Amino acid sequence: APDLEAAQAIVDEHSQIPTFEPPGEPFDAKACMADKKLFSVPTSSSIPFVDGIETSMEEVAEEIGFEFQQWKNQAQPTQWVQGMEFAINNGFDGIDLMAGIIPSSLGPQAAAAKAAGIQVFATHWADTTTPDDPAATHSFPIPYTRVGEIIGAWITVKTEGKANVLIIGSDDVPATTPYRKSVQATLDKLCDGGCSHTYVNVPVAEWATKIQTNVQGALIADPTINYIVPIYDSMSQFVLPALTITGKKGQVKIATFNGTPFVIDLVRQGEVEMDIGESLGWIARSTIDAEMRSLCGLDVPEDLYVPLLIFDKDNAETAGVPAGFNQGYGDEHVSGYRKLWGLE
Amino acid sequence: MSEATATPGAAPINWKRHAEAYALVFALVVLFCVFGALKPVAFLSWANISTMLGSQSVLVFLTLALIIPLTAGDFDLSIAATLTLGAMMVAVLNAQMGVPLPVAMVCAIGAGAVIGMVNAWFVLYFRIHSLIVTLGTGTFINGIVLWISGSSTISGIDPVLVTYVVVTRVFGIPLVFYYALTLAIVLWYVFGYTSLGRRLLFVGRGREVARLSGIRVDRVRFFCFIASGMISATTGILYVGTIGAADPNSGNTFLLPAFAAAFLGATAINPGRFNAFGSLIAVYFLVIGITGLSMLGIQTYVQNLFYGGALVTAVALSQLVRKREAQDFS
Amino acid sequence: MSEATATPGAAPINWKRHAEAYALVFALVVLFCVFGALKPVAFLSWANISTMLGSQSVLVFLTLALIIPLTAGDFDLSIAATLTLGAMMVAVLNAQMGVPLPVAMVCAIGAGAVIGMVNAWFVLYFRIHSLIVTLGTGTFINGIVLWISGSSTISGIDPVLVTYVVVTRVFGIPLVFYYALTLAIVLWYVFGYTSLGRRLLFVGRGREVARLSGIRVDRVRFFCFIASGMISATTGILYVGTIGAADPNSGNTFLLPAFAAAFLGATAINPGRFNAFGSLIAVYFLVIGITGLSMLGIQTYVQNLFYGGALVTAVALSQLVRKREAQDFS
Amino acid sequence: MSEAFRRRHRGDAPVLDVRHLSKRFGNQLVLDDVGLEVLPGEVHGLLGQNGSGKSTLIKILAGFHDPEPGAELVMYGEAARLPMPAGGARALGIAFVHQHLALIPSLTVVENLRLNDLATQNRVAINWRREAEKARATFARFDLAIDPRARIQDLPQVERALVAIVRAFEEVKDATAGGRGLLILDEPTPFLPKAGVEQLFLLVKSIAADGAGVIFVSHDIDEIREITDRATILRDGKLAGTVVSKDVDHDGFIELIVGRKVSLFQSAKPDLTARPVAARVASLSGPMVEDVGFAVHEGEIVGLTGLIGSGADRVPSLLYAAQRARAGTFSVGGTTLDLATILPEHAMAAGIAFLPADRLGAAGVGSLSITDNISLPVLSDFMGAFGLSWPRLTERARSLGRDYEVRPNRPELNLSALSGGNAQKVLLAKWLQTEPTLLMLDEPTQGVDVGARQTLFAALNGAASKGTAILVASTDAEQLAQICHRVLVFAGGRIVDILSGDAVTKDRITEACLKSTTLTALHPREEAA
Ligand SMILES: Nc1ncnc2c1ncn2[C@@H]1O[C@H](COP(=O)(O)OP(=O)(O)OP(=O)(O)O)[C@@H](O)[C@H]1O
Ligand SMILES: Nc1ncnc2c1ncn2[C@@H]1O[C@H](COP(=O)(O)OP(=O)(O)OP(=O)(O)O)[C@@H](O)[C@H]1O
Ligand SMILES: [Mg+2]
Ligand SMILES: [Mg+2]
Repeated sequence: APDLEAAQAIVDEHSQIPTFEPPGEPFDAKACMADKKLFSVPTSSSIPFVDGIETSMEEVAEEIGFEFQQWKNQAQPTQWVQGMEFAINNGFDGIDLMAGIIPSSLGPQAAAAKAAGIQVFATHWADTTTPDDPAATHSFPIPYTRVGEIIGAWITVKTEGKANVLIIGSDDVPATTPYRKSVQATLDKLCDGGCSHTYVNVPVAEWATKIQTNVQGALIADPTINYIVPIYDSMSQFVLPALTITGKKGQVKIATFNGTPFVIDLVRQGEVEMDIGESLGWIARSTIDAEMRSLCGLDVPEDLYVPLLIFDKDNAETAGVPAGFNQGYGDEHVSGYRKLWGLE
Repeated sequence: MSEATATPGAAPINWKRHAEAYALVFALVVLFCVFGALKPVAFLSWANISTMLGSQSVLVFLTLALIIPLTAGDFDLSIAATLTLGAMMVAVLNAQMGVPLPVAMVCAIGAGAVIGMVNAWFVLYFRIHSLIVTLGTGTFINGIVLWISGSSTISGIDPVLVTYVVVTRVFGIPLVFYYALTLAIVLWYVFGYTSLGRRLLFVGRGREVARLSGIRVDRVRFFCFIASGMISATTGILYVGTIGAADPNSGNTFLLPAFAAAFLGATAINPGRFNAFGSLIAVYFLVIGITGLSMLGIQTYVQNLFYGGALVTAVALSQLVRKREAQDFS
Repeated sequence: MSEATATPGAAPINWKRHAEAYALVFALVVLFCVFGALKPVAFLSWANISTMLGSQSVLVFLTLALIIPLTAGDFDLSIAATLTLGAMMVAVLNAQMGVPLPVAMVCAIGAGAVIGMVNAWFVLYFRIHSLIVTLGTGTFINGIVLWISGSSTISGIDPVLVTYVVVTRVFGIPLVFYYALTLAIVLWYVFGYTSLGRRLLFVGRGREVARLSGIRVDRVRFFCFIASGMISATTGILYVGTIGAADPNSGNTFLLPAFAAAFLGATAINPGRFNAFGSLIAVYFLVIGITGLSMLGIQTYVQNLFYGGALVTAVALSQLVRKREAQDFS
Repeated sequence: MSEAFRRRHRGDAPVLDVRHLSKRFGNQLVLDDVGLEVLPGEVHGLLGQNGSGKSTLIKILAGFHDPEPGAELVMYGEAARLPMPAGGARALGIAFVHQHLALIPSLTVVENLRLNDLATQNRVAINWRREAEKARATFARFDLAIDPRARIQDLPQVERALVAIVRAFEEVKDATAGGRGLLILDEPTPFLPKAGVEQLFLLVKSIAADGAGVIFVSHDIDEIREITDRATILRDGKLAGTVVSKDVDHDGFIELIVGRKVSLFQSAKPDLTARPVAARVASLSGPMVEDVGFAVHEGEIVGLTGLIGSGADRVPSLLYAAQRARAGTFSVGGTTLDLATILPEHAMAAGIAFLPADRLGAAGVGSLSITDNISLPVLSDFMGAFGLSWPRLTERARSLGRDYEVRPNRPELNLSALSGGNAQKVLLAKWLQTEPTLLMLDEPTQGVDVGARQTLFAALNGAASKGTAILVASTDAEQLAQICHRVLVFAGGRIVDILSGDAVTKDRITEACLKSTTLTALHPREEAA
């Protein structure tokens, strides 16, 4: 029989505004970072979420008082290469590869940076279960498997353990595989055999051309599908028209992850059932914190502390109307980190 | 004179010509039957057929926008960016700034016209190859889209648009299909049965001949660019209506499929010429394959293999029917 | 007879011709100076210059691959997919299957040759327009890449490759730049000073005339496709060598830039013809702008605006110098 | 038979001996078991109506077309391969001036001059400066001032032809030095003025005197009789016979070519200048034309002629704004047009029609059907309730094809599938059906065979008798003499002579042209010295 209680517990845990948990000892960030320079290469500056983290990091760095530079790019590996070399040539102390760049996919540049005494960080890039990338000095993953558990639990609760789930992922994003396996495993475990699931892999570059047709095909071929999990929430915009056009709107629910504002808007409007969000200000601070600790020679945390919060019809408004990246998660982290860094 | 020449209507049916014109239609039917046999219940359902017809109407629209300048001998690589801009303008104006939908739509189509004019100006005044101009303007427009959208997806568009695009149905097929069909009929008529259409064709095939036959070649090309810009922007509006949101990137992925459909379509119905119904058939030929494969639950990379393979194979077969006579679009 | 005709070397320098040939070089220098003034320390450093030269050599290579079939009058839209396949084959064979690097490289280049043959076969045997064939094969190859890679990025390639591509430097510039330069010199020489190069041009500009003159037109086009396939695959190997890994998507983003550089390059050095050094200049003209903007930390959409705007403006200016004479590449 | 020809080469193996040559295009047998033999030192004419297979035969020798199996080729007594391998013709010492010249317009003169060299030899260190100097020197020997770095498309048609001719002569001269050589000229003369033709003939004779064979294709029977020793005639792809040129008179040739007796068209030459003026040109100036003024009357056919560079051929295109004039006015019907500003559509609206010389470049679109081409100017007449009526359009094209004897009369064929002469009939029909006030033609019978010419002339005369005024720019004195009421002779861009009435004869026109200025073209310095 489905374990609805366990499922409900997971859901409840992530339905509350997160609390601040210090990732380590307090330290004097201002003093130790005074002569240090940090460089950040995001996977793409045209992704608002990513660019938002960068901007937030820039503000935090200014608050603490050290030099921070981001390398604006459009997701071209050759641009990342240029950024890395720029950092190496201009005396930076640390390079942050942010939001999905695989350090060993820039192996030569990472090696050159390390050889020049520069620390290379991979942040917000993979799951906590993914082995650390040897090309990076430190890897700071986030808990995608936990995201998978939350989604699995949510669906179990909502369907009382009788779900037929279509999962759509992109295997070209490193976090995908552990994350979607976690969704599948959670469904298997909590539903106790009452849930079935199919997985479709659509590479990021083909979202616009393939998600809609594949969802349509799957819905028509298997009319019992009642949940769709686009594992990154920006996919939902291609799932929704498939629901509209096959007349499944309202019957088939969408549960997803990322907290992208327009999707939270869709949650508020009832088009998407739930979206798990991660606060961008929280990510920026925990990233800077981990990197400062490494640059200052302190103990570094294993992973980033990125609290996950479920947005559904009831709390979607807390993210703002229209929704923002950083609203609805409370502001404990702001003062929490300030205290931790000795700024107040 | 002999009776035979006097009554041309009595000429025997030209089978070769028909085989050539309908080879792609035949391939489409065969493909349909194959998937129908493999997945009889799901694939042959009216729900599936109407879904296929409705969901790719946007691509049909964009392909139709493209064949206008192609017929007049110009490439337009900016169509996909224009689509995206049209979509984004409607979203920004309507959802973010509260401008009423009709006004937002007029603005978007106007922007498409402006893009057409800019393309035409560079091509016709500076005499630059259309490929390079539209490659450049397309990239530039992408920049504008990223700018006005703040790189993010914008939803919250007046639901009336969605209602009139995909929600309302006739015979179970969303309205957008009928819009695409209407545009195809209009282009078929204009290309085939008006002197305007003839002029386009002559401009595309022989600029100097056209000029000396009293056609204002530059004016015709100018209006072709404007038409493709306006139809592309309209396609953007329909895209928003299909998806209910506008994002700054996904429209660009339609560029190569539109070219594929335009060139594949030029092997059907009126072989050797870009034509409206050929384009329509080409889009649905490719869609049937993709849909069938996804229903069978086959890995998505197989869809790429099908898409590329079917495109080339279909054209190769139609070339065999034509005895491999060289394709000449200019 | 007369002195004047006997000594044509004494002809006055043709300033207009030079202005036309070097307009883009001039624009490049101006752009360089502008960014140098804005970011004197970082931008004007030798480290930055060598980084720019090294990191975009891959695009130079791909553009050079492209101008070969373009000169012979054929489009090749499959170059970017071939690049990706070449990169992925080296990664899969070497990193995953443990095949020695040289063998993996030979396999990748061989695959490029096969792709060229397939393209050539469809274009030449079935007489299909090259645009549609290579659009189809490109999509097909993308499917193969997704298949062999399992859609994921593959790293762990023999570091020797990286050593010989970007780690080893001469005058601070990675070796890959010298490879690109060498290929440019070879193509410059072949296009300009050998009868083979002229035959390419004859085939591109006048197929019938070339055939009447005893050129085996189909054979020339065949080898052009093979050359572009092989060079594209080699570019893939260099791409792996530059970043130390292969991913199934990013290679495709080089397609439009390569076309932009090829056409922009055709306005420089040897205006009106696709040429190697023009392509080189064009790539670096665009790269300087993008790099400068990245350094200034300006919003990324400005990169698109620059890219599109600079492309069209540069060509428009060179057209003004040419008194707006129509561009004719066929 | 010419004495020199018989004396020098009796018993030598023929330069070229080709037998059982057949060629099929689709289901049409274009050449049917044709044979041709050319002796050393012989100038051999190749004659036949449009579409009879002359160019096809030549293109087979060039390796462009493959003949049907069974063909044999013997050169200098040795069997040679057929189908001709790529570059094989050049190796055998054959040089061509093809009917369409085989130049690449977007490339430079020097590249085109070296085209065949580069096509067949592997060279790895081409010094373009030296090549340009060599080209300049070559042109200088022919007394030509053509810039080797100019592009072919920027040259006038005459100079383009000269480039192709010079190229072939240089190639065959090299080959003849090695004891072998065959020069094939496929209709080289339509592009040349009379003086140029004479110089060409001098050159041809000097090449033949060196022992090379020459194949000469022309529709001009006087030329054939003047230059050739023997002639082979093709009729509908079959061999109609080989004759010794001196033994056959003008009418005899025509009968051999056409297969029946043909009466040459000859219009009466009344003075029509008293009729109302249909069009008046005043102070026209433009490229190569200075301050030209004249009038054309209703029903009058006026010829415009002159030597190379006289500007006569520019007048129609300037009047139609195909090229931009500097100044001038043009009154047609009631309207007066300012030639410095008009566009072709204005000229068309005023009732002017223009048929340019460049048949498939400017006059018609080869990749579109005959119906498409023919219907372009009259589409508005065929608008029914549901738009264009294709059955009526096709019927119109078919009936025009019948009237103008287009063969084959299949309106659905692409224009490029017609032979040159038949394409010309289609294009003439295209414009005559509009019943223009003024029809202007540039070289209307270039490359058109003697039979088809009479059809075209009759059509022109028919239009004139209905009141259409016609301007014909041509360097062909014979044709002008056949159809014109008046002829305006140009030199240096101005009208220098006007012939009318009985003065409009071939000889008087030729004489007037030559008298107008001294002009050198294609004149090898060695010969002159
Ligand atoms: N591409 C083609 N397809 C089909 N038929 C063709 C094609 N080209 C030529 N023909 C046919 O072959 C015949 C001969 O044409 P060709 O051009 O050889 O004539 P020609 O002797 O050069 O005539 P002209 O003197 O008028 O140029 C014509 O009847 C024409 O209809
Ligand atoms: N490529 C082709 N395809 C089909 N038919 C062709 C082709 N080329 C020539 N023909 C046909 O072959 C026939 C012979 O043409 P060819 O050009 O040899 O005639 P020609 O004697 O040179 O005529 P002209 O005096 O007009 O030059 C014509 O009927 C022509 O239409
Ligand atoms: Mg001929
Ligand atoms: Mg001919």
